[in-house]
Amino acid sequence: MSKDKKLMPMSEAIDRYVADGDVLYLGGFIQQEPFAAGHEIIRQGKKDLTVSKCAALILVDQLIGAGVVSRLITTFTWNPLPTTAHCFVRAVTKQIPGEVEIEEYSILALNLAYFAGALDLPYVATKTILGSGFDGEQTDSGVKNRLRFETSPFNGERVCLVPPIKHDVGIMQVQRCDPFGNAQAWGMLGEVRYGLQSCDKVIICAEEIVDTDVVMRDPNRTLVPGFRVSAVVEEPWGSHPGPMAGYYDMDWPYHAYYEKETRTEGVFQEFMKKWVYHTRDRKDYLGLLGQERLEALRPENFESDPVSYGKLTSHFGVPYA
Amino acid sequence: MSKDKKLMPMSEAIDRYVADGDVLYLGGFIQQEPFAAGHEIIRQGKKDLTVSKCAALILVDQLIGAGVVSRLITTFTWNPLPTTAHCFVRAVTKQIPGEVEIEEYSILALNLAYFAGALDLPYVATKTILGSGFDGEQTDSGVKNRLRFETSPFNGERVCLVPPIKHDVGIMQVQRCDPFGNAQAWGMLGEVRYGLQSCDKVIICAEEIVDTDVVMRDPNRTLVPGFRVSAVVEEPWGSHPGPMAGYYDMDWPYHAYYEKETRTEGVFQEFMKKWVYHTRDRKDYLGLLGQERLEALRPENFESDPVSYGKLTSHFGVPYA
Amino acid sequence: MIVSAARLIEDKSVLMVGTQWPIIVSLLAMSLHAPGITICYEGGAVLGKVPDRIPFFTGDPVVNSSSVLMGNSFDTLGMVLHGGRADMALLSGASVDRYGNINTTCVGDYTSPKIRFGGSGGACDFGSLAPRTIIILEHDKRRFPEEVDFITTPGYLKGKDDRIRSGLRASTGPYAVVTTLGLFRFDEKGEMVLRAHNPTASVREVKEGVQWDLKVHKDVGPLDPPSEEELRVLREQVDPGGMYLREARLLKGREVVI
Amino acid sequence: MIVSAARLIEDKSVLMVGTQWPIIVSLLAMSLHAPGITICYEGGAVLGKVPDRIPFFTGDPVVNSSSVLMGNSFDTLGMVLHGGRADMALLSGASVDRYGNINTTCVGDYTSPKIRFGGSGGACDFGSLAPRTIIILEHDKRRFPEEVDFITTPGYLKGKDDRIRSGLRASTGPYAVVTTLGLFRFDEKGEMVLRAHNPTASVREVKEGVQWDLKVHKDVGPLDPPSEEELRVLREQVDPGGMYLREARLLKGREVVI
Repeated sequence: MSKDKKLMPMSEAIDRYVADGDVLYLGGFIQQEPFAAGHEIIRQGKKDLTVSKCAALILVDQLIGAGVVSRLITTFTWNPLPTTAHCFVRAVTKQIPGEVEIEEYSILALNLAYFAGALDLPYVATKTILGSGFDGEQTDSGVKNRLRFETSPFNGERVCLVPPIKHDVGIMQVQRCDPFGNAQAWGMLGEVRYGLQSCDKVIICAEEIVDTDVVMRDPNRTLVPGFRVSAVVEEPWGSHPGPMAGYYDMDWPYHAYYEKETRTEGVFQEFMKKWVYHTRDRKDYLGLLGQERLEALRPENFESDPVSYGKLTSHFGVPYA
Repeated sequence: MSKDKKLMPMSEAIDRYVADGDVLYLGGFIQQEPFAAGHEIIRQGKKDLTVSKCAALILVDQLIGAGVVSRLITTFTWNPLPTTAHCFVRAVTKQIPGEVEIEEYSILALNLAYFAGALDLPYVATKTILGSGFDGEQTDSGVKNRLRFETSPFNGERVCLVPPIKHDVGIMQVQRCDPFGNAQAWGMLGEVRYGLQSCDKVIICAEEIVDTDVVMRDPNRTLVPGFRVSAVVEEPWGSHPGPMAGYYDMDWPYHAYYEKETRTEGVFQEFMKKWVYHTRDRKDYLGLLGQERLEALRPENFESDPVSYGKLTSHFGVPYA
Repeated sequence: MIVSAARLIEDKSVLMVGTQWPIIVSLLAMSLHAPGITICYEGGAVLGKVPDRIPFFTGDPVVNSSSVLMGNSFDTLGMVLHGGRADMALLSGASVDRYGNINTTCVGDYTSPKIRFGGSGGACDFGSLAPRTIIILEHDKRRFPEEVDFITTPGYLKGKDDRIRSGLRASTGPYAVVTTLGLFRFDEKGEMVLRAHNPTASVREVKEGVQWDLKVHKDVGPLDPPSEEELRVLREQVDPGGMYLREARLLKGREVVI
Repeated sequence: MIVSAARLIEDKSVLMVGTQWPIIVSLLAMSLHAPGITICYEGGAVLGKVPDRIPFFTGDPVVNSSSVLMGNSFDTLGMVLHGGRADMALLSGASVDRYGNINTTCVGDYTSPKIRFGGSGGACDFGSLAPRTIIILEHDKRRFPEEVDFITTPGYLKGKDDRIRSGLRASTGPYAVVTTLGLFRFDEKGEMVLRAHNPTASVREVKEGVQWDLKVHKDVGPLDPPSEEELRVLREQVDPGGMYLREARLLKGREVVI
């Protein structure tokens, strides 16, 4: 196993591994979103990013509003209250703060595209999407995406072909990770296993840094192996205001507050000053929230029972050592 | 969640859910093979089965030798010492005890076929297999399988198209399962997630039956949800002489013994009398091994650390209840 | 609407459940006549019980501790839905047209929309693949155009033949639409037909509530009003905080201070 | 053979490792000059350390407690190998031909074989997809036919052009063959060339050990014999029981009583 420790501060990870013009995958299906990393991307003023995110919530909305995104690959973008994601809507309907090209799919189709990207499969055929607005061939909807439609050589049926989508960099917040990048996550995982693996570089932000022994005592929980990871950032509460299974609930009032504070471009800029531009790092951000509020987001403990993988040091019935 | 308890003895599960002529998926990638279930299939004299197994070891060898298999879908068949699987070789080279049609793939191609089967995808395109003997189009090898070869409409490259493989019944031995069929497994899982889900009916054999609460405290460990499962069989040691992570090691000397006892059709029949035909059930089989031998196969404990999923009973910041 | 939709759910069926009304509808059915249903969410969850609090949406973290399987979207949208193991899908939508096509994408042309909504999520998959899709939404004439501006989720397109021509499986398609005014089914051509109206709404009112000449079933009549037991379970068990029944759900109209 | 093959492995490379010789070769490299390699097995394992006992084969249950990732075959054969993240694959085989094609399927015609072996497992995937495949096997003339009876694992087929024509990626293919007699590489046409011979074997002996007119590299010479350190680590650390070095591995020749 690669023995290079990859621990670094968020600012260094984003500076070293995210470049202007990159195609960026942001992990976390509703839960486990990399808010802290996204804020650092905004602070560093990255430009012309393509953001690919299966379920885009208010982090993507902020990235769009901050003007760092020129293209969005997604299946939906909203504030999960649910209500409107105002920056997204302003960009699509009024090109404020700039034009954002949209490449849209259904969740299953985008999962297949990430899967094909992770495995570098030429394409995967599916029976979803057909006839919908995402089927540009049949509906002439004006949608832009990479899908093609063919006749199956097996049975002559019309099928949708999903090609791979790949990314330069992937970022996700997880519960725990060792210093070498072996990352473990639990909860609702959506597309993230394949999304992360469709990236050339991966940045893992973790609630806790743990010893490799913790990982090796439960290797089935590993989401991405260390050799695929470029940087590991210890960043507790890095997914606030989104949730992290076992660590914190979704901060619902914050989402309502965000809805209110983003209705116009003007108030949005004030919001961003307070929470992003005028904070140097995640610690500053958490300071604005206050310890009391954070503690109130903690769920009750709800622990799994340990399981054993069994330690075997000699070969049964075979002379050894 | 379906509240029908599905617990039943092995004899009833096999009698009710495995029919002559069925296409049968046997789960477990080297580990966690359903030996007890396979022996019951032999005892009940099922006929004309198609057995589909990614990694076929001595359980498949026994099923072939016992004459219950007319077709085998696989990527390899051997005794994992490693040495020859004699019944398989006798069937292929001498049609003893009968003809067995072979449908062969590589592991990745068969994984893709099970994946396509589980999701009912029309087909998946891959760059493996091309030019090998499994590529019947290019090499004219005489191989029989379901693959087709096409030109990618995306980039003009030659690709291999893998269609779905589906099954009537799937059987696997797992570490634990609740009475409703919610099955959890850990260790090396190979193709099993997609193999089991490509089956109309699923029989789960488990080392332990646990409360649903155990499952719900760690739902990311679930291999197959209960609604997909027809029968649950409590069958400790059901994978002997194969291994079960955390429960028992592989019984290597048994594999050597098996190799020796299957070199001719005659000695194989004696072996089967002793271990299968003259045992009524798994308890009889385990009696032949003896408690001392079984205990010697137990590994040392090597436990995972518990993780918390977090219990949330009210909505933070939102008036509720 | 919630009660009427819940009544359409058969016990022991396997459901793909979307965000908003489908959540409370399916949990009400589970708490009443259909305790054996399997509820699946697009993010990879198979519920094991009625969650400890009602989920705001299907990604609500309460789902983490109320499930018998938490996996990937392939586990639910893939193996349950595309794999043909779901009996039914429940969806909301911004608007629905004459042939059950749903729009949750935009008003106006897709490339330069006047209003933009969130988008598909898994909705397109639900409508493309489920044997029976139930669409649940508040009735409002603007939500019922003759033809939607964008087909986020395919219904019968321009009729059943058109759906089959597109390549979608013949065994799939919209099954019912349930609104605050009535219950709608689809005829052999895939066109929406009023099957029953809410006791408080007339057939005429319903017809005026859509933008085309709505077909009415010959046996149309009023729906049974919610029973006391149905309302009690809904209010006391399923949604005791009234999250889905009051504005509190959207936190709208309240001062929000951080 | 074990030591020569291990020397070909560069530190920090990502390896797909097959059963038999590749296991001990990769663990020897990890214990010597290449502590930073990542070892992946076809069943879905990524090793985190040298296992507590040497695995008999890649499905050995000892792997369960020595890994940083235990997943599905898609995690390794899929995302590491097909996904283009592996640097190298290590394989054994029953026989290898002039162009590096490997047979582990049968002797004679596939449909009515004289001898039948286990089959591919993941070997076909390794040879199809890895940028550099190293083939490790005992030298025996019967194992080196001019053309294998069945291509379980594609080498260069009938030459590099033929491999590319088949659709396999141009950046992939056999890199070396290591046997008990020598080290072989491939020329620009994809033909096997003797690059170095074991100190105890002559070039003539090696040439006589294959069934075709073997090409010999102009700079052919003897391999460095295993160093004391290499042998010590192999015997004391990697395989202290001598599982891979003695007959004990196959339990052959011993009375087996159950």
